[in-house]
Amino acid sequence: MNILLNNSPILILALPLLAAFLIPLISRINKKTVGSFSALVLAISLVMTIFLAVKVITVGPQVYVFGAKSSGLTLPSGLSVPIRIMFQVDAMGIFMGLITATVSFLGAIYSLAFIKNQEGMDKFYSLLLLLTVGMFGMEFTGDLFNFFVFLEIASIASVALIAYRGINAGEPAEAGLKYMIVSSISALVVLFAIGIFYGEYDLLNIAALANMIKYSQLDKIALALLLPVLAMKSGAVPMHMWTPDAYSEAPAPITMILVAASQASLYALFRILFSLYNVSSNTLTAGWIIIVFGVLSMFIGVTMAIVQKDIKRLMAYHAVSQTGYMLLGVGVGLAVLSNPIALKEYGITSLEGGIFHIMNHAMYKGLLFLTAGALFFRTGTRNLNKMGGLAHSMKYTTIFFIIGAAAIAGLPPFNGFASKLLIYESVYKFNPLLSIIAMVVSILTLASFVKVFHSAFLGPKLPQFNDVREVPQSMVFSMAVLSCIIIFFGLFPDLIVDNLVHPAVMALVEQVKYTGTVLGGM
Amino acid sequence: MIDNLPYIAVAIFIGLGIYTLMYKKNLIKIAIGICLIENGVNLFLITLGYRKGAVAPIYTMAPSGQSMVLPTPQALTLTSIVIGIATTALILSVVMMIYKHYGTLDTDEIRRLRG
Amino acid sequence: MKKIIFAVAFLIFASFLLVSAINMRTFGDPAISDMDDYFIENAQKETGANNVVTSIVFDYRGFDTLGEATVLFTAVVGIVALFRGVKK
Amino acid sequence: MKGMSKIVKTVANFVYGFIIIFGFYIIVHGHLTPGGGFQGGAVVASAFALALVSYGSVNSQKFLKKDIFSLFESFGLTLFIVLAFSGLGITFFYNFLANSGNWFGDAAVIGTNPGNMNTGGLIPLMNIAVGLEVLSALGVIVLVMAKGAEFTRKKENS
Repeated sequence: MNILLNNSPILILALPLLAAFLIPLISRINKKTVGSFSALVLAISLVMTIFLAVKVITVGPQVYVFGAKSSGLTLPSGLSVPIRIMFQVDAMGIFMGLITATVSFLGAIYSLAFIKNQEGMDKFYSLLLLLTVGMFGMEFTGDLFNFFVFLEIASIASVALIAYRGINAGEPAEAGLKYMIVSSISALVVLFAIGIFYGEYDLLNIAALANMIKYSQLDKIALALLLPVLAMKSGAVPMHMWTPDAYSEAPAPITMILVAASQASLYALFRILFSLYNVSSNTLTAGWIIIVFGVLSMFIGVTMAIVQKDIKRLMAYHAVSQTGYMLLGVGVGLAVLSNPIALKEYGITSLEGGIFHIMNHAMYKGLLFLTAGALFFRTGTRNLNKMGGLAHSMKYTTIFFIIGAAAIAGLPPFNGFASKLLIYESVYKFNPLLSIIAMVVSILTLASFVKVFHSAFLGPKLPQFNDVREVPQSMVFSMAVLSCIIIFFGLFPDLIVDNLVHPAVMALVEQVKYTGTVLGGM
Repeated sequence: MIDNLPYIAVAIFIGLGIYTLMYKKNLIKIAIGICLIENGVNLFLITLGYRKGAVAPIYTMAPSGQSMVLPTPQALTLTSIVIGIATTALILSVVMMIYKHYGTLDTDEIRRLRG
Repeated sequence: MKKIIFAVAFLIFASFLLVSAINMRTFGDPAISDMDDYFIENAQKETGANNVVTSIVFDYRGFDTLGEATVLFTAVVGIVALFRGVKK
Repeated sequence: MKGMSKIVKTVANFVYGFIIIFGFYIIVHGHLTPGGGFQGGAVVASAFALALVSYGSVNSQKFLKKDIFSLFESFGLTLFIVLAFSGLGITFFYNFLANSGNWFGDAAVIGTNPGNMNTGGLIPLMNIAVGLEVLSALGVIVLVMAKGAEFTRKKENS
């Protein structure tokens, strides 16, 4: 038991990895158990993430050094730089880890019915586990090169999953290729930036680099290279061309996990801006760049979404638009980072709004994609014009869709409202115009989802959907859990903000805490 | 300037790769472009580890008394080469899949997803 | 229009590359090498392997290697999944 | 893909074994000489590619089986991660065999030396695990892509 607790940062990740390696062997013995086996492993991983989260919030940031004589030994004797790879789990990292663990567990449960008895099912679950491992690694690691490796694991697994139906149709393969090119370029540019850092400081550890960084011309170039490519991976406009394709062509549970994967890139972007550069860089400029990305994403995403006919494509554009809110909230916080008064007055609130929105978005967008998947599962189409009257035969799905749509539009008792309110009120103090744009986008989102609801669920029962029934239990279960989370977060936002979001924001803002965990001197 | 010639070679490598990605229409050429960038980045990493007049960091039968080049970039390059192989293999198989369904490799004709 | 944006983006990126190439430290003369000197001096003693690169790959940065092997595994699984059902 | 001429097949038969032996030599001497699991695995996989080219994708499937390769791949990776797990009493990836006096546990002579196979702790074992994984992974990639190429060509004609 003690071993389990001491090694929990690595076990969260290593158990799914081991399971992924074992799946080819297991599927040789019994093909049917593969799905429940992966769900079980992800459940264990989720439980351990929750334990680790409690530990991080109560005790403080956890460090895990690979291969050292003890897991907390960051600096070997007589040396001022860390030499081994380490995991560095602080409140922000575990916040993202909780999202990843929840989403991938529910995705695996949902897949039990969604991907039933298909050929290559074992490959599907193997890739799902690997994608989860990649996301966990990106969120926990404290080493830049290690981050690159996990970025590649996550992107290769996502590409294979997006192109999963590529054997039957051309579109999934096309979407997969697009995402592959985008993620290869971004991973290679990240590697180039890592090379710049290595050449300059002979270091790969983020905390040690943050301690040394001088913001020379090379550092500026590294930031200018990292910022757009990580924004591209997280699907911000104007580099969003892959998002609608990949989200709409992937199987529904994978789309839900892909949302979390793009948020892991977003997390990396914040980690680099806050923990690596922090106030040494020109935060006002960087903040405004993030804000511009955010506003463009919000506005272009929602306007593109309104004209879509394909339900998953529509939701994908909404995902772009919601990413804009996170960028806006965090961008405002970054812009005032070097100004203590403004930071205290509205910067922290704005950061809280942006970070809280990450979790909320993962939950309600995941729920919406799952309902879209449920509609596709029963009707076999994603075209909104061909659907209609489904509320008669799919009652649970209808309720879940209403909850998700209300949450994304920011209606009061749901979680979207809680984070959007934080963003509106703080951004208004920074610049009223930005706040007004955010509200308008929210109204447009509501309009768009009313349209979807009307065309898919309302109306008379259509003859071609006579034999449509409610989806299987495992799919209902996943959607129900997400709905409960959404309502819970909506009813008790203060509880979440105080216990999870605020520590995460402080972990980002206070650079000394991050470097101190590794280099000592706290 | 002349000392930095290897870095400029790296810049040319990556620049050519990006050029290929942006201006070529053939999917195989796009895959080649990604390989070019990959090789450029690998070259960059490995040049960072060079020390003038030093030997490889392996003690078996090494000439004694000479300094050794930095070993970390070699390990990093090894990792990134294997990752590059994996990426390239996956890209090429997806391209094969696309060719099977569309019968062409031209990006202008492969555009069912748009809007 | 699209061509102009592409050209501008390409030029900006290329200029980044060239500037970083010119500003980079001199080739063949690393100014700071604390981490690597530690490896060269202590790798033999700590891991017992003569090959310093291998001791970095499998010991100091062993987790990267696990990730790298995972990437290869992921690609293989992905390729097999992509071509599933292809007979002969 | 069709097989090539008799000359190529004969030479391939002759070279095949040598390439595989050389690959395994590189794998097991990874902790002493340049090389290691990845490089050696790639060398062995090149022998499979040679067999595939010389015998053609249909004929070579009689002796290169994809299922066996993927089994070996899983086995190699599982071995690798189990070796990493085995240090868990201290930390993940802890090299507990090095300098212990047991298997591969001799302390290396500091400085230049001719090399001792029995050093390195977990490193040689991990080299073997990774070598197994890489040779079978690359083997699977080559085989599956050759099969897929056949598949795409057939579609083209019809």
